[in-house]
Amino acid sequence: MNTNTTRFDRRQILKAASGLGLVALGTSMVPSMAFAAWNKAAFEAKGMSDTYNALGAGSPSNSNDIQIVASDIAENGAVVPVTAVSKIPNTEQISILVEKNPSALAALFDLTADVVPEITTRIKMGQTSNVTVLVKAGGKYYTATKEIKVTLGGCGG
Amino acid sequence: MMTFKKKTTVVLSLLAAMTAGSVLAAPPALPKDGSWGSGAGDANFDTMMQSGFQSKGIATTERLKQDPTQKLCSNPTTIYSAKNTALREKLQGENEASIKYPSNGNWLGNWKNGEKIAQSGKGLTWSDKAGEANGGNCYNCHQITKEELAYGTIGPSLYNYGKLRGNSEETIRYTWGKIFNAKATNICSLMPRAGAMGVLNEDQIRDLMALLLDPESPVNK
Amino acid sequence: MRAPHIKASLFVVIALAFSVSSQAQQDSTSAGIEAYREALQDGNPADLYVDSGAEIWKKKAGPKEASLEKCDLGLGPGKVKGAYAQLPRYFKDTNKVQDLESRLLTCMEKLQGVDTTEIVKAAFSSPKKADLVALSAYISAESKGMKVKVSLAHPKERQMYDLGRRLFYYEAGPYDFACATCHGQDGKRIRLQDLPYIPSAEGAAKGWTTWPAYRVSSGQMWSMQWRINDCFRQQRFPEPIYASDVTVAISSFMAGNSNGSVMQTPGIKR
Amino acid sequence: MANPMKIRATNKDGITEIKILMNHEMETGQRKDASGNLIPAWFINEVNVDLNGKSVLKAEWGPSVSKNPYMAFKVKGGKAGDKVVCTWTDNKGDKRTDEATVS
Repeated sequence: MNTNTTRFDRRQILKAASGLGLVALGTSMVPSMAFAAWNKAAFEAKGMSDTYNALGAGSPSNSNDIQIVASDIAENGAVVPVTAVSKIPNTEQISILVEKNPSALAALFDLTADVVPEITTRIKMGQTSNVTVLVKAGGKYYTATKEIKVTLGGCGG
Repeated sequence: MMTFKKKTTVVLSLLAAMTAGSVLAAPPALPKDGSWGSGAGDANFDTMMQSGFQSKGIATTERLKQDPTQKLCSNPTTIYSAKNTALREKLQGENEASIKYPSNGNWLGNWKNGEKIAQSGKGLTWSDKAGEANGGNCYNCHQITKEELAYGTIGPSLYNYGKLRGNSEETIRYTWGKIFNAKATNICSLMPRAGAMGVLNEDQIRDLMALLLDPESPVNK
Repeated sequence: MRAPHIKASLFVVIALAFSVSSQAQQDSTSAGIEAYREALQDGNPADLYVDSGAEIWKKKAGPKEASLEKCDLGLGPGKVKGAYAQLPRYFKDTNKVQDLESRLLTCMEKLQGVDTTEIVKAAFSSPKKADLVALSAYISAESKGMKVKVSLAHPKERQMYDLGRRLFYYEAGPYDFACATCHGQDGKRIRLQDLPYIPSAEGAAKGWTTWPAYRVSSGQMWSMQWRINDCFRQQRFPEPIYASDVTVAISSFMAGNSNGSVMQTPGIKR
Repeated sequence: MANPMKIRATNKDGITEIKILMNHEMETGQRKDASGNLIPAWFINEVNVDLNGKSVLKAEWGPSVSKNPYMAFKVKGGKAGDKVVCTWTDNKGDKRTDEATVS
């Protein structure tokens, strides 16, 4: 019916992944247009540490003051609702990263002091993966991580 | 004490009624005689079916023609009625006779291939192409390995199938027959007749057999 | 004599132990999926189609340069509020029982002078059907929160319901599938999707009152006709013709069964 | 031209909740069309939200934000009648601005 895959069938996985547009080609197809703010390097970085570097986050430390509100299982990887909550004082930026996506960084939010540090959005996930919320507060970076399982849906036709 | 109990029961059943949503009126019941209502007799129904479908890709309107088993199983009121006893036995015999056991004496193939076949729900829709291998659709209805969480529950769990049943000749033969033509043992089984209808070939059935019965298969771990 | 007995009870114990743990696993999976569906409810992209459908309703189109605003969906010309909750229904002017989409085709022909042949033939994802899909989002939203009230009083309405019920049980094709194969029992699921038991009022309501819906898997808005079309595809049947009696009959069966339940349209689905 | 967004903004107890649904394909650049050609990437990459003429939130997105993006957040302050303005820009340079009134 849609992006049904088998964990054993590579051809099907690739097919499904390309359905979501998440094969390992990265973002090479992105037309390079100059944007004042958009952090191209961070959005094209592969893997977590390269992404942290591109964001200037170095090696962020774990924090219990960050919560990731999301279901443990997503019925479809094309739309995974995630709410990122930071209880760290002076939170100025919240980013959402998906470790196993071709480019880890999905979204980044710069908050003014008036914004409650609690952002809801929806992201794509190519497969079951750790999802990390990276918070910048008072110039320092902190993270929290949660695994979200992506399951198969439909009758697989 | 009695009154309290009574009250609780009333409240509980009220709650149950509310959560079950039984405030809704029951839909019209099917006629007990096996008919479909005065406007839905054979002539009207056939007209609707013939004018309402079109061939698309490999799914032609030929597929609407029922074989006697499909016809029997299309009326829930009369499947098990006494007047159909002889017909049921006859059709079950025909389905049993359709089973072809392995031509080369090999019953078990490769469980890894079997897992792929069990996962795949592809095949025989109008968006599939002729000649492509069909999937088994097994996970749509059965739990099979423990690792796959996305399994259906229309059929029984097959996890530990071989571990629980062993692999006597009888079990092996029964399992083959079930995959090949489930209607040989249960005339209106909901399971497709994978072998008899040509959905899966002999090699594919062997691989599914291995998935269920091979001690090395994750099903039996 | 003794050994087989012990063996048998051991088997029962193992089977029981297994079914308990399997049940627990199934429950935690279901809970996760439930949380996922809950999170989807807020911010349904179907709302974007509701807005564009409302525009299309008012837009002049076709050889007659007319809008659909005078279209009679059963409550009188131009009355949209609550109309969807009472469809399908019998229409005197066409002498037919029509669902929303077959009725919209009638209005396009009569009011706008549009030849709908190509629209009927077009694929659901084609721009030719896009207007109907958006209109179904808009019109169904105008019945949100209202109770399904589908009449089976007219002989043709009752006939359509009965034909739909017969079709529901009709088994054919290479997989021996009928609608009833998957939707004929309560409490079952396919993969992780719960399967509503359509012959019951509650089951029919689960399906009928939540379509049309936005499907996150495809990122598409699906009308009821589209949903039904894809059911028959999965059933390995030939294709039901758009707006044919086959599609209206199965809708009449679902809608008639879900009378009294509350419309939650447009929905959002996996 | 891009289709309109849907913005809902409500104030309760001095907190303004803003929910925005955008109309966009969010094409990743890695999918193939029916004839096997790559569909070029096309996604919103910058978002700005103003409350009463003052920018309160800026977002940068990649192509793995879902199709028809949704975003919800809360702002301290604001009141009924205030204006919320959202602007997005995509990687093709297309732009869309919509506004709503806080209720």
